[in-house]
Amino acid sequence: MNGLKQEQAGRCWPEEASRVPLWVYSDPSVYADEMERIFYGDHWSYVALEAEIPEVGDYKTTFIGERSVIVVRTGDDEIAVHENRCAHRGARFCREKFGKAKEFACPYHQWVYSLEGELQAVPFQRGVRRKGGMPESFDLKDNGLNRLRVQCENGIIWATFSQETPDFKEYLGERMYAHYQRVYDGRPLKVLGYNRQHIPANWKMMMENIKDSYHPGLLHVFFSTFGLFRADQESATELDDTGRHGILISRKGEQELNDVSGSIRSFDGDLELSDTRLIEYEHEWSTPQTVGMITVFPSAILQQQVNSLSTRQIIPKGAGGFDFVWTHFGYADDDEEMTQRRLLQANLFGPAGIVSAEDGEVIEYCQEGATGNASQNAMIEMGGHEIECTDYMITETAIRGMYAYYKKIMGF
Amino acid sequence: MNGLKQEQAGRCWPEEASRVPLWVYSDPSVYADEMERIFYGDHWSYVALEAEIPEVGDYKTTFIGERSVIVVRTGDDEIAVHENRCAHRGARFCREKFGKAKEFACPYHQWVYSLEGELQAVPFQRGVRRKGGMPESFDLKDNGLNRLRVQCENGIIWATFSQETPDFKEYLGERMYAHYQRVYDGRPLKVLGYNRQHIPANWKMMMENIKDSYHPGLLHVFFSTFGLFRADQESATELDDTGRHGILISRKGEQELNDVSGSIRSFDGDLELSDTRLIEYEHEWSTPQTVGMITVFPSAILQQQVNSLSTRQIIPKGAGGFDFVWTHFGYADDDEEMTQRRLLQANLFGPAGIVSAEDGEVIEYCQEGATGNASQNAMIEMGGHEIECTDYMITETAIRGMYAYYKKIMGF
Amino acid sequence: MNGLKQEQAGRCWPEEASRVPLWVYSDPSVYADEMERIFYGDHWSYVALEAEIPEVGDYKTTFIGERSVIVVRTGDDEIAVHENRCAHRGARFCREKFGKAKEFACPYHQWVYSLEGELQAVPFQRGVRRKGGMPESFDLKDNGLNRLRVQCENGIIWATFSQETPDFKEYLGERMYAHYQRVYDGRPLKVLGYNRQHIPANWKMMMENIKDSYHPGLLHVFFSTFGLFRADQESATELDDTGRHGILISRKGEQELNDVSGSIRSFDGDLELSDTRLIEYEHEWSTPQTVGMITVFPSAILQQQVNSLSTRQIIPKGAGGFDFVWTHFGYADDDEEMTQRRLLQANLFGPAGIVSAEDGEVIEYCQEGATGNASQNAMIEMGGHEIECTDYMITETAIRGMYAYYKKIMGF
Amino acid sequence: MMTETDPVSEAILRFYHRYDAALDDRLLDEWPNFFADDGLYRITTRENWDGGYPLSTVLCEGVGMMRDRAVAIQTSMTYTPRAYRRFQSGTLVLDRSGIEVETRSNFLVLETLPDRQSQVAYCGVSYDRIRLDGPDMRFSKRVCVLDTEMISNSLIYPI
Amino acid sequence: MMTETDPVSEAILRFYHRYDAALDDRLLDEWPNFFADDGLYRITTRENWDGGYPLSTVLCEGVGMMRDRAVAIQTSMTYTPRAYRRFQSGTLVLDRSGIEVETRSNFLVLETLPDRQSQVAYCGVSYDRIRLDGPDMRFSKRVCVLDTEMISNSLIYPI
Amino acid sequence: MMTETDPVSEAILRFYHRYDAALDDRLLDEWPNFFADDGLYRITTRENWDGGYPLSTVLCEGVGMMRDRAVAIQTSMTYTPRAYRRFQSGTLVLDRSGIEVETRSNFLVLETLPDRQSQVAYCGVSYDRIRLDGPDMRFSKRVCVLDTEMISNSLIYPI
Ligand code: FES
Ligand code: FES
Ligand code: FES
Ligand SMILES: [Fe+3]
Ligand SMILES: [Fe+3]
Ligand SMILES: [Fe+3]
Repeated sequence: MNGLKQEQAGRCWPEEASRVPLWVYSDPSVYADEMERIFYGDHWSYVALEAEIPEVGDYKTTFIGERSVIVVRTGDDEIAVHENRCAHRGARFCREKFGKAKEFACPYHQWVYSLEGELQAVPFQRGVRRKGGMPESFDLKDNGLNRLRVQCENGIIWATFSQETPDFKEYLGERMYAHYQRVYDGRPLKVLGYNRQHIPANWKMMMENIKDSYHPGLLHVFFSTFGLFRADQESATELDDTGRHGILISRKGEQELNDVSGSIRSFDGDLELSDTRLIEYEHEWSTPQTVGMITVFPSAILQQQVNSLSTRQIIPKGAGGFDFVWTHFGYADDDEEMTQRRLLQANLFGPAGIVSAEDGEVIEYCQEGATGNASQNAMIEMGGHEIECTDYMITETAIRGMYAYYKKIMGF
Repeated sequence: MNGLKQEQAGRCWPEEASRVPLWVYSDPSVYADEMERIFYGDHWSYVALEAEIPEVGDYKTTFIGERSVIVVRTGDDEIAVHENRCAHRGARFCREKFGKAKEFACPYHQWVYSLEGELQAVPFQRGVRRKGGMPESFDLKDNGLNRLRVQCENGIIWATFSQETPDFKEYLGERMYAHYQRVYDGRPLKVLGYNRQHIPANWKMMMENIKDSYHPGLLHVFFSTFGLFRADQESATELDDTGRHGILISRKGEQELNDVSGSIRSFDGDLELSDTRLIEYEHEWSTPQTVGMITVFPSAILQQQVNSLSTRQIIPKGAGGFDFVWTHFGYADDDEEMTQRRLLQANLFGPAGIVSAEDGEVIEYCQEGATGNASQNAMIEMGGHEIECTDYMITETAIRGMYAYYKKIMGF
Repeated sequence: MNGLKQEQAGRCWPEEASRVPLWVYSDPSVYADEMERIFYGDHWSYVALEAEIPEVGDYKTTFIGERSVIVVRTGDDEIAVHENRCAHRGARFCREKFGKAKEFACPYHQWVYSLEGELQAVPFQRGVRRKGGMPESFDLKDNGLNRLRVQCENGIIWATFSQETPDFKEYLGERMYAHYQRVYDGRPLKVLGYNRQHIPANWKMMMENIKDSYHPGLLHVFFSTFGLFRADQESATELDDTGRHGILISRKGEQELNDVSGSIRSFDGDLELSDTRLIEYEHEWSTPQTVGMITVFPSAILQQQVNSLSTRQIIPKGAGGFDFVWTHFGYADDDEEMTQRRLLQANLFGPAGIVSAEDGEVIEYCQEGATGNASQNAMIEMGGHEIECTDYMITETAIRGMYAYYKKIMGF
Repeated sequence: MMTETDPVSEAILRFYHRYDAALDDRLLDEWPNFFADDGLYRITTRENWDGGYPLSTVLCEGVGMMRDRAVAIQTSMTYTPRAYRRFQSGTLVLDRSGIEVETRSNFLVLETLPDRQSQVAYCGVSYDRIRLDGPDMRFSKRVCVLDTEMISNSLIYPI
Repeated sequence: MMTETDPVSEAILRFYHRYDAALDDRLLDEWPNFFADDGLYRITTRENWDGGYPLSTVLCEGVGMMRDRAVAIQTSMTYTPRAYRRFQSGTLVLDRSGIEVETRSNFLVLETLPDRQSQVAYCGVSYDRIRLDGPDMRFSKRVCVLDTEMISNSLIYPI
Repeated sequence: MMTETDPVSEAILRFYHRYDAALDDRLLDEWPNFFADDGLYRITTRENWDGGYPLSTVLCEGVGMMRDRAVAIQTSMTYTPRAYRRFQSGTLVLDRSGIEVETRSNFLVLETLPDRQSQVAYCGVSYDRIRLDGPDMRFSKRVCVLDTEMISNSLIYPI
């Protein structure tokens, strides 16, 4: 959309540095444009863990933007991703979250597709007893499912609608890809389970939240008090060269009163856990970081918090809300004790997470704050106006990075 | 709307033959336009059976498009249809689905209308003790209810907002009217009861579904298996000359494996009913057809399936959904056995119908498939590209007919 | 919006006198414009009774239009009203309806505001151990909460977003202010409790309803029968000079059949109360009126009905609905008997009020009647076409007054 | 741990179920008959209850006021026809003193409006006193405290 | 005051709870086993019930028809997978004649569709006859009258 | 037909009702007192339960973890204030072995947020073990399996 049209729509990107106009969170036409330019554009979206569909014919349905897709292990043990939309009259035919299939049949008229998405049969294609049927020009080969490009990277399956999206490694950038390989090092993963929540806030607010290294040690009493994430700890915020992806890194400290923790209102020196298993970290990776939160624009969050591992997927549902899908996992060779540790630490995360429930709540507060205030701005100048990698957490640099990229691809 | 505006709105009717653009199912401005051009335009809408309001003063409320209307038997034993909207400040004053009245009073200020819709009294029209009241210019005669044109045809009451809509017989066309007279032959009808369901799909999808002679023998296992509707049976699809109305005709076969049934995935030779009363047809009309499904554009479906008779009315509720009202009936002189038969066969229909529940479900799938894909098309080329009457069911000709007409009146 | 744009949007104000076009009730762009021009424009909105926040630090949250605001008694025992939106990333941070605070802290990053709305502290404003923090240019003083103008008038707190809104007394006009001072005479008030209801009708319909002196003696059987409000009683309808504010005045009569009551369909001479305490009036003000219903445009209704006192606040929620908040109160020095009387008479009001429930219902009927009929008009010509103060109730003059003003400020 | 509570008899539950059935069937003339002559009926909200505000959404002091309201609902009031469906759970006997028991119960009322799907209309807790003497049980007090502070337009029938 | 009612035994409630549990678990093959061989099962709406219309939304005369429907639901019908969760309240014994009791109960069914929040699907009242002879209780009749006249798309499982 | 079940005593129902009342009243300090010291509390979803995934939405091994969560909810966590209202139906005793009974029950939780109408928040089935020895009953295990896989933002209070 060009500048003139933007202005007609009453939308102006603020001139002031490090500001986000609040209309990006609620305008339905901006949202519709995001679907096209971002979710169906030149970006990779998280769709599954390979471990979720271990055998040929195993499939999973999920969403990219508002489009339903099927992720399936095909006959030659490869991964395919198809749009879940019948070539005939467009039915979203596959209704199960997970399943095993030899082929896909749309129930309406039983057009049958192979696992590879090819249309294999149209009932009565040649009519019945010489009457009816599809025209001569109709070719099964031209009417398969819309097949997306797929890339599997050390256990995660990524998909894109676009032919232009660069190779995933290049997409992520070298710096981010190195971080990616820390948890996703090629070892087989094991799914521990799912959590799903609908958050009544614009999808970008969740990306901001995870890129926001300034908030965890302030909002989350459990983090600040028990030193899971606090400003006096070793930490870093890194971005890829485009600014769209990022990682927050931190290393667990203690529940100690010092110059930093003393200045945090939410720090509670007296808070004591009856059972400390919730926050006990067991060293398991090469580097000592206890937090590594990667954001892969536009819709994936890759969580390492203590020993709790999960992917979090954003599924936008209109400008004002998104579904948030958590897939908790471990390594296939985890022993019972490590599995139990991950399961207990999961208490901190998800919709009932002692920590994460707070993130869903505060971004709802922000969405509400944007209501009736489309002409106001959010301020993202903590740490200055630069977009850069930092070795500290008191910064909103990663948010600035995302919006610099966003502004560009959206044409604002 | 002219072509230029259409393009500005990003709407283009596909050049390819036998395609429906998916934006017709979800665009709110298309929907608003449909209300004006179709539902409030030169078309007849189903509003009631005469049997529902047998006595003077009996009334029923229902909808045409989004407007509430009152269908009432007036003092001279005629049928009138009024918009349910007070001439004063517009209250939808009549709140009962069915009732008996001598007159209609709006509760807000008790303006009173006769059964014929004439404004009879305005409280304090001349003020009180010489103060207040309506201006001299106000005339009761100019402020009646908005009265629609009405036509009763062999038991069904049709109404239209427009003065231009042709006589119902002409509207239906000779061919369709002949079919209409088969079930609606002038014998008095008897209401057996109602079913109501809200289907989250565009209203046109239900019209397509009923016009779609290709699907019943594939989607509905009960139809294909027990031969209630299957491609090897005698059948026909007919349209009126405009293409907007249609009928599917078929004749019950058996649960036999043959060249056709053998090629239907949903045919189940082993399926056996514990109680066959559900599907036993008793001959009762002049012609042997066991299925006669008439669509009267835009909102009525007249069902004969085995001995089960119903009218089905479409009440659009936004682009993404509609209420679907089933009125089951028999003939006033049905004996107990026939009534019981109709009541048992009703198990196949309605929101819990072993057959019809599936239709509501699959069109929901289609509506979902249209989400996020406004620029894609549905394909309706089964049976070729012609719009014509056929003596077979493997065709989407009646759907093509409807959209040819739709495209024209919508100006696309 | 200029005339040309109006027409493009298909909106035309009717040429006929005393008509309201139905699109004012449902068009979302009209609604958005109303928020800016009316609710955030040069108008005073009701926000609280002083008695609700008696002590320093006591606060209440409420809404003006769609914006949440905090009403707080500040350190110097004054009243301040702030927008409930954090200056940082816009969180609607205050989540309690009522509370007591020394300061306000946004939970997301714990920015702290004084009761006066000044930003007092930004955690790690200067970074941590020389890293991060806000840029030099950032000044706490520039980043307080958005503080509204406030005016307290004899117990009620009014607020406005605009600097241009005239002083409250001038805003109300001399005539209305005199009426205002009858109940709000400076005596301290005592809150008795709250009722809240969501009414699915456009916010203006509630203003119309209260300004409509024609309806109470017709719609409300309790009013017409027991003479609480009936056309044969002494009454008056007054407006301010702009037409936007109004008052209905009336004086209780008896359950007597006369020339007027005999012509009211809802009058029921036989209706007898088992317990008459519901409607027994005890004289308590200087003038004998038993009804005084003041509308303060755009969102406040000040009720005296018999001895029942309440404020009613309109909180718009989209074009099709609003929240309606009732604050019942008495005087601080009421004796137990008077309090009990007010509590019993409250049975007539609120969402379960024998009288008021009917108002919520009928304006829902009107909202429904406006659906699908944007090009139709409501008629408001009872009492003629003049906008004037009258000494009778059979008139819609106060509604005409409001729409004359509305049309002007909306630029229609 | 929360104070011990007394057993809840089948007869008490049956009394509640008959009350709910009568109201679900909209037998409003029956409604006052479930109360002692000087019985108190109130609906209020958690906001008023917790805040100590005396206001009620519905207040009937004695069966006379209940009868007046029942008559108004049935003969004079204007409202869209609707069905309420009542559910009760968690009934506890909090106290048993002489001829009365004091109970608390959770209630849920579903509302069905024409052409609409059924929806949660009200939920909350009722604090009641039931008089056991006489041939039938009767409420001497029933106070329904709504969680549902924001009423969907109008509350017509008693709970 | 509403006609006196008989006590409701724990065994009757347990019968209902087992019925609900079996259906909540989608053990549709078990469903007909809760009925006498000539048992009648109906779902209808308040509109049909009050209006005296004989139409049912679901009608099974005898367990054969129940089995046919159970098979159709489990093997042939096309619908989005879903969970129903059943709640019952207000059970009253209206009559007790020889080997049968006649009851009424309120029911509430919550539906959970994929990626959706749970929602009220149906509520209403059931009028049942339960046969007490034989080793197990059995319904000789179960008529579910829905308040919910406007069904959210399709009603798949029995209530 | 579903396996026979044992009678459900009034005392067991009363235990559940006291549990629900304590939580409805947000007496979170009371919550762990309804559990044996080594009691297990879990909330999970039907998806995880049926799929055999061990993940919980809430997992407390022993009352210590319950206390920690109760403290967090009451003193440290940030969330919009809300009311939960609990309903239970269909309680069955599945097994009775020595000092414990094993039960299943349907639960429904309604949530009321400020300025919003009450809505269905969660429903599902709980599989519990209740220890009967000692002066009070205690849960040795309570596993709440949510039908409601899609949580409306956050789940704050226990069920
Ligand atoms: S829509 Fe899928 S086969 Fe027809
Ligand atoms: S709106 Fe109908 S009489 Fe006034
Ligand atoms: S949004 Fe309020 S402190 Fe950051
Ligand atoms: Fe966080
Ligand atoms: Fe069909
Ligand atoms: Fe009124």
